[in-house]
Amino acid sequence: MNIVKWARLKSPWLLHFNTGACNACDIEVLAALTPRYDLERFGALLKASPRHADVLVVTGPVTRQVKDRLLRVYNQMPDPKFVVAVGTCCISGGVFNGCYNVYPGLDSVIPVDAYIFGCPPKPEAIINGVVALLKKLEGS
Amino acid sequence: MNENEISEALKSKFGNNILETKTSKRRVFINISTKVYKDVIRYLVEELGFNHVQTITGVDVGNFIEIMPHLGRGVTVTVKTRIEKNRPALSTITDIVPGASVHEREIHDILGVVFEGHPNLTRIILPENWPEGVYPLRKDYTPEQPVPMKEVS
Amino acid sequence: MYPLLELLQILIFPGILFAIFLAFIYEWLDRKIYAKFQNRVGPLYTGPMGILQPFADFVKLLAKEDIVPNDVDKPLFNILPIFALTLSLTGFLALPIISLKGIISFNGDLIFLIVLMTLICIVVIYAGVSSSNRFSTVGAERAALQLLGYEIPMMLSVVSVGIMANSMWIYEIVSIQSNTFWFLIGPGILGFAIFIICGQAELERIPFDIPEAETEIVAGWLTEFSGRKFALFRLTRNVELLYLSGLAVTLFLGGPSGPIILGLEPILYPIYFLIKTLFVLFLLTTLRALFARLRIDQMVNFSWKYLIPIAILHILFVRVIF
Amino acid sequence: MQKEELRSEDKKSSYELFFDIPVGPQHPALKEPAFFKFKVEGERVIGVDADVSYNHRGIEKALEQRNYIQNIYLIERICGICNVAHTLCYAQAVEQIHGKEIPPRANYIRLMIEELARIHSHTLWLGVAAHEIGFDTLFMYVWRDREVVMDLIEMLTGNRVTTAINTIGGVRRDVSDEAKYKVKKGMDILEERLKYYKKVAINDPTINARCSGVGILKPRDAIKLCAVGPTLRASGIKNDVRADDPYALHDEVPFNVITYDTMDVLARVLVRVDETLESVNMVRYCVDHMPSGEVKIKLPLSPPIGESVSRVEAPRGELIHYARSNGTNKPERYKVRTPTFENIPSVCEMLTSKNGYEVNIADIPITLASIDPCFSCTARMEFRDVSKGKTWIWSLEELKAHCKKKGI
Amino acid sequence: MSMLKEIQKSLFKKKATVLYPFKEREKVHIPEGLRGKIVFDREKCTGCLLCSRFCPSGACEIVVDEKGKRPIFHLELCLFCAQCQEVCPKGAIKLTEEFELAAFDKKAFTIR
Ligand code: SF4
Ligand code: SF4
Ligand code: SF4
Ligand code: SF4
Ligand code: SF4
Ligand code: SF4
Ligand code: SF4
Ligand code: SF4
Repeated sequence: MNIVKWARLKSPWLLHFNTGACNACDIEVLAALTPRYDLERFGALLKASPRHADVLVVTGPVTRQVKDRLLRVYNQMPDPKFVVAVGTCCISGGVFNGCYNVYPGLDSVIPVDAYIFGCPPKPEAIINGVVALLKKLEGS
Repeated sequence: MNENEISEALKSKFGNNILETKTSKRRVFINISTKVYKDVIRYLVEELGFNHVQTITGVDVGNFIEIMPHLGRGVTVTVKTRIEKNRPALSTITDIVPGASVHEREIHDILGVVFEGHPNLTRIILPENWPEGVYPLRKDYTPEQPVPMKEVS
Repeated sequence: MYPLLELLQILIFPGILFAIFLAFIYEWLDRKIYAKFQNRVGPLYTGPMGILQPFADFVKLLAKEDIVPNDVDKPLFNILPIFALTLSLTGFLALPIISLKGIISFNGDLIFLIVLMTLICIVVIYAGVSSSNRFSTVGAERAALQLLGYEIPMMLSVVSVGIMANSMWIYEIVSIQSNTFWFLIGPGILGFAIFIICGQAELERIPFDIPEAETEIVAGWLTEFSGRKFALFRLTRNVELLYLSGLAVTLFLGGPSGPIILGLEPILYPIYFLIKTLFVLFLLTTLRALFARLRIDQMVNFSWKYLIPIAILHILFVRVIF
Repeated sequence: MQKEELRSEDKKSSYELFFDIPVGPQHPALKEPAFFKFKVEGERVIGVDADVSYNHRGIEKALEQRNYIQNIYLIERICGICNVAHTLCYAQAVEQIHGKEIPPRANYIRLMIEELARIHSHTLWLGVAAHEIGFDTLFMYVWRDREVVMDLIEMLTGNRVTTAINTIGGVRRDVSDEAKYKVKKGMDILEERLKYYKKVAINDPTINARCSGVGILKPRDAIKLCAVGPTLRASGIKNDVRADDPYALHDEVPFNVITYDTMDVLARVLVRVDETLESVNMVRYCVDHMPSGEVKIKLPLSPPIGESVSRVEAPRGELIHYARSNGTNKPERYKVRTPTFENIPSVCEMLTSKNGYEVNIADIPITLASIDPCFSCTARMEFRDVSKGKTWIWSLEELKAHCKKKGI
Repeated sequence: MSMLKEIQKSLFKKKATVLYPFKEREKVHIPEGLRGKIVFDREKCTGCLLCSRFCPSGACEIVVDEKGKRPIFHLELCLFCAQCQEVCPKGAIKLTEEFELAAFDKKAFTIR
C-alpha cells in the first residue's frame, strides 16, 4: 500500500454539518468523540473549517434553504473528500419523507460514500460506519 | 384565582362582549367580540396578572380568522376572537406585553393578519423572497403547479 | 571535513530532520497525554500506540488538494507557510543539544531568538490578513492583540535570565548554569512560570487559543489554508512547541547539562535535553487540559494587570541579587 | 450530481469591509443550522438579526396530514433532545380531548422518563457550554458521565435518544424490577458527579471569567419578553410549569424550583446543574413509589370534536401545544410553540451592547448557548416552500393526494 | 483547583474508552429490547395492512405478490419506532438488537 493512501486512511478528519436534523443524530455524532467511544483512536478529529476536513458527516433532511450552504461547504472541501450520511432522514428524508421543503435524501444533492442507518444510530453504529468506509477505501 | 373566578370577573367587567366561556382544569377558553379584544387583554395582564403570553395561535375557519392568545403562567387563559378574513386587522398587544411581538409577526406571516400599531411587523418565519399577499395557512391559498421534489435540484 | 560535519549537523542531527522527527513525536505525546487527562485513549491505530498519527496527518495534508481561494493575496498566501516553518526551524538550530553550544551560536543570539518568535507571530498576522476571510481577519486581529499581551512579559522573563547570567549568549548562559546551579532552583522559578504561561500563548493553546478559537471564529487565521499549506503551518506549530520547550529548558533548566560521564557527552546531552523538554511538554499539556479559553480582552487584561508587573518586579529582584 | 460539476463553482471567500460575522448554518458554535447576523464594531457586538428558518421541514402541516398515532413519531422528531417532552405534551393534549385519565403507573413511568431526559439534556448542555468556552476537558468528563443516563434510557426504551415511550393513553413499555434497581444505581453515580461539576462551575477561575457578568437578562426584561425555563429562573423568577400547572403527577412528586439571581450565564449554568440534582431525586422517588397496574389504556383512534392546550416543562422551558380535533383521525389544527422560539427576544436582548453593557464577539457562543437553543423546533413554522426566486405552492388537496401516493 | 485534582486522578485511572469495534466488543451496551434492524416473518403475515397504515414514515410499503398483499420494509426510511411491531396482530414483525447498519448502497436494507 502506498504511503499517501495509508496516511489518508489513518487520518480522516471530520466536518459535521446539520442540514435540518432533529438534533438526535447530532448529539450521537458528538457522543462518538467523547471518552466512551473516542473516534480519535482512528485519527479522526472534528474540524471546524471545511478547508481542513476530509469527511463530511451530514445529519438531517436536506431542506431547501440549507441546500446552497451545503453545496458551498462541500465545494470548499479539498479533494479527496468523502461524504457520510448519518441517520434515516439524511439518507432518504425519513419521517419528513415527501414533505415539500425537504429533498429526498442527501444523494440527490451531493454524492454520498456511506450511509449509516438508524434514527438516530448508536455512536457504535457511527463508528462502525466510519470503519466500514475506511475499509472500503483500503480495498479500492 | 381559580378558573371560574376568572371567567366571572371577565363577565362582570365586559358583560355581553364575552360571548362564551368554557373552563376545565386550569384552562379557560373565552370567546370575546373583537371590539373589546385589547381591553380584555389589558385587563387580564394588568389587573389579573396574566403577564406571560405563552403563544398566539391563528386558525383559518372559513370566512373568519380566529386569533387566540394564550396567557398566563399557572392557569392558561385562551382568549378567542374572530376577525373577518377580507379585512384581517386587529390591534396589537405588544405595547402591553413586548414578548408577544414574535408571535404576532409569525401570524402576520402565515395568515396575513395586520396587527395595527405593531412597531416592527416584518417577516420572521417566511423567507425574504416570499411573494407579498400570499398567506400559506389560509384555506383559500390557491396553488400553482406543484413541483415534485426530485426535479428541483 | 568540518564543513561537511556541520552540514550534517544542520540537516540531520540535531538539525532539521531531527527537529521534524521530534516535532511529530511531541505532537503525538501531547495528544496522548491530553487524551489521558480526559480519560480516553487518543490516537491508537496508526503505528504502535498511534505514534505515527502526526506523520500520517502530515502526509495526508500534503497529498490533499490545495485550494487557493480567489480573492486572497496570492504571493503572500503561498509563501507564508514556508516562511513560518523556516523561522521555527532556524530557532531550533540555535538550541544547544549535543553540546553546550547550538549549531548557530554567536554572542547575543538570545535576542535573535526573541526576534524570531515575534516574527512567527507576525507571519501569523499576515497569514490571517492575506486570506481575506472574515474569520481569518478577526483571527489575525486577535493574534496581534495577543502579541501585545504576552510578548513583553516573555521578553522580560528572558531578559531576567540574561541578567542572572550577565550575558545574552546562550552558550554562556548554559555553561554558567551547568557550572553553578540551575536557575530554576532559586531565583529563576518565577521567570520560568511566566515563560511557560507566555509560551502557551505564543503557541495559541488553551487557555490562549483565542486567535483560532474553534467555536467562535471557525479556525481563525488558519480558516482558509488547506492541503500543503495547512500541513506546513501545523508542522510549524509542532516545531515551535518543541522549540519553546527547548528554550525553556535552555534558559531555566540548564539546557542539556547534567551529571556527566566524561567522553559520553554527545550521547548524554541529548538525553538530558529530551527528558527536560518532556517535562516542560507535560506542563504545557496540563495547562491545556486545565482551563477554559479566555476572552481576548481578559487575556490582555490578565497580562497587563498581573504578568507584566510580576515580570518587572522579578527583573528588579534579580537585578538586586546579581 | 457529479463532483466535477460541483467543483468549478466555489473558490471564493467573501470579504466585506463592514464585518458581519455570520454565525450559523454550519458554524461550530451551533450544532444545528440557524442564522444569526451580528453587527460588530471591532470585538463589540452592536446589533443582532435572527433568521430561524433554516430548519424548516414542514412539520405543522405534516401533522394535519397524518393520523394521531403516526403523529407521535413525527412530534418526537421536532426535537431529538427533548423528544420526551414533546410526546408527553402531545399525548396529554390528545388525552385531554378524549377526556380520559391514564393509569397511575403509566404516569409514574412518564414522569421518570421525562426527568431522565431532563438529566440527559442538561448534562448535554453543560458539556456543550464547556466546549463553547473552550473547556474541552470538562466537556469530555461531562459527556463521559452522561453515558450513565444514556444507558438507562436505552435500557428502558430501546433507543438512546428518541425514546418513543409515550403514546396516547399511556406508555409503550413497562419497567421491570431489575431496571428499577439499575436506575437507582445510576442515579447514585450521577449525583456524586453532578455535585462535583457544581463545585467546578463555582470554583474554576476561567469558567468564572467567561460566564459571570455575561449575557445579562434583567428580571423585568425577562418578564416583559416572556422568557421561559432556566433562562427565566436564572433571572431570579420562580416559575416552572411543573409547579404552576402540574401535569403527570408533578403535584405528587416533591421537587424544588431552582432560582438564581445573578441573571448571567453562570446563573444559568448553576440553575441547570441544580435542576439536574432535583431530577435525580425525582427519579429516585418515582422508582420507590411506583404503583403496580396497567401502563396503558386503549383509546379510539379518532378523538371527539374539541380543543385543548397542553403544557410541559421541557428542559429548555415551557413547551405548549394547542390541538383542535374535528372528529376524524387527523387533527384539524395542531400548533407547537417551543421554548427556544419564546426565548429568542430575550437572547437578542442579551446580545446587544447598550448603556455600558458590553457584548464581545467571544461572548456570542456562550450567550447563545446559555438559553440552550434548539433550532430544530424554533424553525418549525407552518407552510412555506420557496427556493431561490421560484415559488410553488400546494393546496391541501394536492398535499393529501401526494401523501396518498406516498402511502401515508 | 478542583479540576487539577480530577485530571491528576485520571492519569492513573482506567480509560473510559471501549475499544469497539476491534476489541472488547462484548462490552458494548446492547440492552434487551433495543430497537434495531427489522426481521419479518412472511409466513405469519396475513396481509391485514395495519403495519403500513400506522407507519409514520412510509417505510412499510405494501406490494402484491403470489400470496396477496404483503409489506416490505425499506430501512432507509424506517425510524425504528416499533409501531409496526406493536400493531401487528400476528406478531410477524420484530425489531432485533442488530444495530450495525452501515452500507454503501442506500437500498442495502430492504426487508422482505
Ligand atoms: S407528504 Fe406532504 S402532506 Fe404528507 S407529510 Fe409530507 S409534506 Fe405533509
Ligand atoms: S434520522 Fe431521526 S434522529 Fe436523526 S436527525 Fe433524522 S429524525 Fe432525527
Ligand atoms: S427547544 Fe424544541 S427542539 Fe429544542 S429540545 Fe426543546 S423541544 Fe426540542
Ligand atoms: S440542543 Fe443544544 S447542543 Fe443541541 S443543537 Fe441545540 S443548541 Fe446545540
Ligand atoms: S418551519 Fe414550519 S413547516 Fe417548516 S419545518 Fe419548521 S415547523 Fe415545519
Ligand atoms: S378500522 Fe380504520 S382505523 Fe381501524 S385499523 Fe382499520 S382502517 Fe385503521
Ligand atoms: S419501525 Fe416504525 S418506521 Fe419502521 S417500518 Fe415500523 S412503523 Fe415504520
Ligand atoms: S400488520 Fe402484521 S399481519 Fe398485518 S400486514 Fe403487517 S405484518 Fe402482516
